[in-house]
Amino acid sequence: MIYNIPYMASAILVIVGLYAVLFKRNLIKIAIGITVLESGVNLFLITLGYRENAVAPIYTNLPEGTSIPEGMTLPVPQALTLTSIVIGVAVLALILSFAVKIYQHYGTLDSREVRRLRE
Amino acid sequence: MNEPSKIVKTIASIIFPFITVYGLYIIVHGHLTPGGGFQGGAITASGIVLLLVAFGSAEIAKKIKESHLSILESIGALSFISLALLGLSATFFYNFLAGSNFIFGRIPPFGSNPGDMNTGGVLPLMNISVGLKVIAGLSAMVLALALFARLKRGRKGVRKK
Amino acid sequence: MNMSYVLLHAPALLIAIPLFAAFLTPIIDRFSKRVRNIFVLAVLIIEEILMIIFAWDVFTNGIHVYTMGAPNPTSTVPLQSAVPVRIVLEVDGMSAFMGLISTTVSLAAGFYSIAFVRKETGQGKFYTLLLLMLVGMLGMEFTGDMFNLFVFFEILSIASAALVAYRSYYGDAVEGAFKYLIISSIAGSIVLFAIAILYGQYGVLNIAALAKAMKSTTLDMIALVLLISAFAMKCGSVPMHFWIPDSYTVAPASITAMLVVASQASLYALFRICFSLYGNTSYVATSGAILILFGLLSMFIGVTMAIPQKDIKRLMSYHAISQTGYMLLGVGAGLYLLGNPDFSTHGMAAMEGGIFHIFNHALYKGLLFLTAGAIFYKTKTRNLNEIRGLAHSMKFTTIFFLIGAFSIAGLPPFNGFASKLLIYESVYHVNPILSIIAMLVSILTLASFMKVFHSAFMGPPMKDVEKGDVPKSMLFGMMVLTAGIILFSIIPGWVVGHIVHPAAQSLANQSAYIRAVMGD
Amino acid sequence: MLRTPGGYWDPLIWLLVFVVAILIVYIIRAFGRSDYKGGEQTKPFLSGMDVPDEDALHIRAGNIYWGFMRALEGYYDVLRKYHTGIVNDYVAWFVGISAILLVVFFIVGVI
Repeated sequence: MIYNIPYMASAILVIVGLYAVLFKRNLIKIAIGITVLESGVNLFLITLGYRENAVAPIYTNLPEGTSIPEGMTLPVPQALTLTSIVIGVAVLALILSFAVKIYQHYGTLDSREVRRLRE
Repeated sequence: MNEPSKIVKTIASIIFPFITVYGLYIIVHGHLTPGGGFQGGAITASGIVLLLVAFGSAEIAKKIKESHLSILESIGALSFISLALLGLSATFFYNFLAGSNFIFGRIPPFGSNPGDMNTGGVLPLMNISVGLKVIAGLSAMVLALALFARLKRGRKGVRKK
Repeated sequence: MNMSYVLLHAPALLIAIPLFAAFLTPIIDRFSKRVRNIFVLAVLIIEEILMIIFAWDVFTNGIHVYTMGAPNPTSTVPLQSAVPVRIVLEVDGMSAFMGLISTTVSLAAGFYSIAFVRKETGQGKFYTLLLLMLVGMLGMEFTGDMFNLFVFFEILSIASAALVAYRSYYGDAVEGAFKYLIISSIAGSIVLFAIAILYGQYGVLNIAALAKAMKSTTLDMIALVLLISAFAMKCGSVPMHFWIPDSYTVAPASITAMLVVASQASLYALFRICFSLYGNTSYVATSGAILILFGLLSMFIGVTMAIPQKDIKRLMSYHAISQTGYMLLGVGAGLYLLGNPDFSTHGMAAMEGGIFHIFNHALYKGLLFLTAGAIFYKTKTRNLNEIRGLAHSMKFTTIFFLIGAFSIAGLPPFNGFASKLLIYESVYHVNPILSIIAMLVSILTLASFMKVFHSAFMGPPMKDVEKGDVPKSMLFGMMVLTAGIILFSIIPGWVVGHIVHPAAQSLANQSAYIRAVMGD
Repeated sequence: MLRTPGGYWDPLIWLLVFVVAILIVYIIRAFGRSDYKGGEQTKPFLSGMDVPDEDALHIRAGNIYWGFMRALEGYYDVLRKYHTGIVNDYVAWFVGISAILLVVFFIVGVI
């Protein structure tokens, strides 16, 4: 049971993020929603690499007498999560700068009014 | 917005070198401990964010030019790809320095050990170039966003469309 | 440096050269604008030449694999391990085919941009992002593992979103870019979620290794649904197409041509997942039917929405959706018939038609967007009600537009007809209704382009437009694509036999894809 | 030459036929009167009224296919209504379609 909590948390984060993107009309809040969604996915990824009673996958940090490689968590999901975080930073920065520009042009951050392009 | 007080400015100036050194430490030890180019770069850039908050974007923009940061970023990216291309004797991204007894070329000891800086082949070099890119990139990003905000305030008062 | 060495490393070089050049561009930009332009064009030309040589090798000699960081590029599975652990690039016929499209359109867009953005600021960054788009597309098409598919997908999204907002002094440009980026990042997160589901079950990320281990569990099905819907949204299939007209319209014309190919990279990812990853599961027929349904909806709604448009680029972007429907229909029909006894006759022809249409679409839709950009360059408006009589001054642009319009409408003898003919005849076998709708859509396409031709090029000349055609570099960019269209129109049989058939064959042949990485 | 499931397609043969057709058209055209002058004869005739200038005669894009769009008004109204231009709705379509696909795959799996 206790090991399922991170999965539940990631599901909740994804749902909260999607909720924000679907129902919040403020562009900044949409950006926050995307970040929360990304965190949910990242949490899911990092949880996949967890192993019971394992140490970090770094040779220099091994406690004395630990066997290699059984006692290590998976390093691949951690690398994936890190890459995903880096991409998330870039996307977030771009979204925020677009939001600033939209505010300059439209004078509002309400997504219901940022709709010159339609039909 | 009020000007931050002298206390904030002084403390920020004192803490900034420590943050920078810590960030650089994380970058250089990327192949031994948790961390690496991006994490260390983010820490170092957060030092610049601290200065930005304490002194205001106008003050910082005079000291750090966006164009210089962009050049630094390009150099970081270029050295990363060059390191990858240098491995083309075998494959792209081949670790040609590992085990060569040249710089960072020692073979790491097996099992639990305190860690040897002089190992890892091209990995530490790549960490450093990524760190350079991330420091420049994140600083430029935050600086640009801060300058955006000033641009908007200026436009509202002076020349409104 | 002999040829076999270059061919061995070509998958990595094709990605590395534009990546390197992308970051060198801002440094060169500081010294000389002219040298920078020449440098970017030289890189694009080198890419094109290298891609043609490499693609020819792939079409004749089969799949290339490239293992990054390994002592030997072909040692995909390390000795100590049973599964590939390194980053593997796997280039089969389909990947090489898509790579050809990407480099060709990038070359045309590069030439076109030289004059088109001459008056804008921040051109150094423009070319950096343009090259990064090329990197993203080639990476998505060459990669052999799921995670790098995600990484290059995001590189492509970020670079294109920034370029859509390039003329940020227009408010709607930023709005279109914002929508594009929100859609892309949601799709990216969902794709990553699906990849995580797959990784959690099988512990590998390589597509071939995943396909070998695939057990058709419920979780696999959820991952498939997430991947299909995310990539279908990114390739612009109805009913998730709304962002396409919004962002295509406001981007600079050369970037719109690139965005067409960027959407096709997502289309490629969709096909790759359905065929190579889920090729021997029980979901094949269902996903084939869903692709056919998406294709039908895209074709019909895309073209009917195009007819009332007054904005020239918006009209063309609805046609982009509609033409994407043909590809989904053709390849979806192939996927639907995969494994059936009549796959070798009708399914293969449907796939060839759909895949041939990808290249044709990239050529003529890219050309049409470039002509729309030329009109905008001359008249400073995209509104069809305000322009007329441009044929008087822009003779070459008119000819290019007509060739593109005839080709997209599927008029013989142009290449659009050849690929549509293959689709009509083969999907007739699945259901006659499909062919009838496809032909109807083709007629409506012609009607809609006659509207553009009549209102933009016919009639008395406009008074406040200066005489003469657009600058030479723009004309040359359009000419590259026109030459491609004419070439493909004259020799459709050769093209299908030597380029399209290997691509369709490699997409349908899942076991060869797995064997190239995993060994026997 | 491109082989299709039902036959083949060769643009060169098509071009040949096209050239022959053009030739026939040219021959028919040659039967026309050679003393045709142009000028006054080619002007449009509007029951003797003044012909408006060229600008007013050019049909604008907004008016082309007016009847087509009028006939399909209900269809277009629905499509226009759903293309709201609000970014939240775009994502909502994506989420909705994913949910529908999930249900479809489940049902197909059960059957």
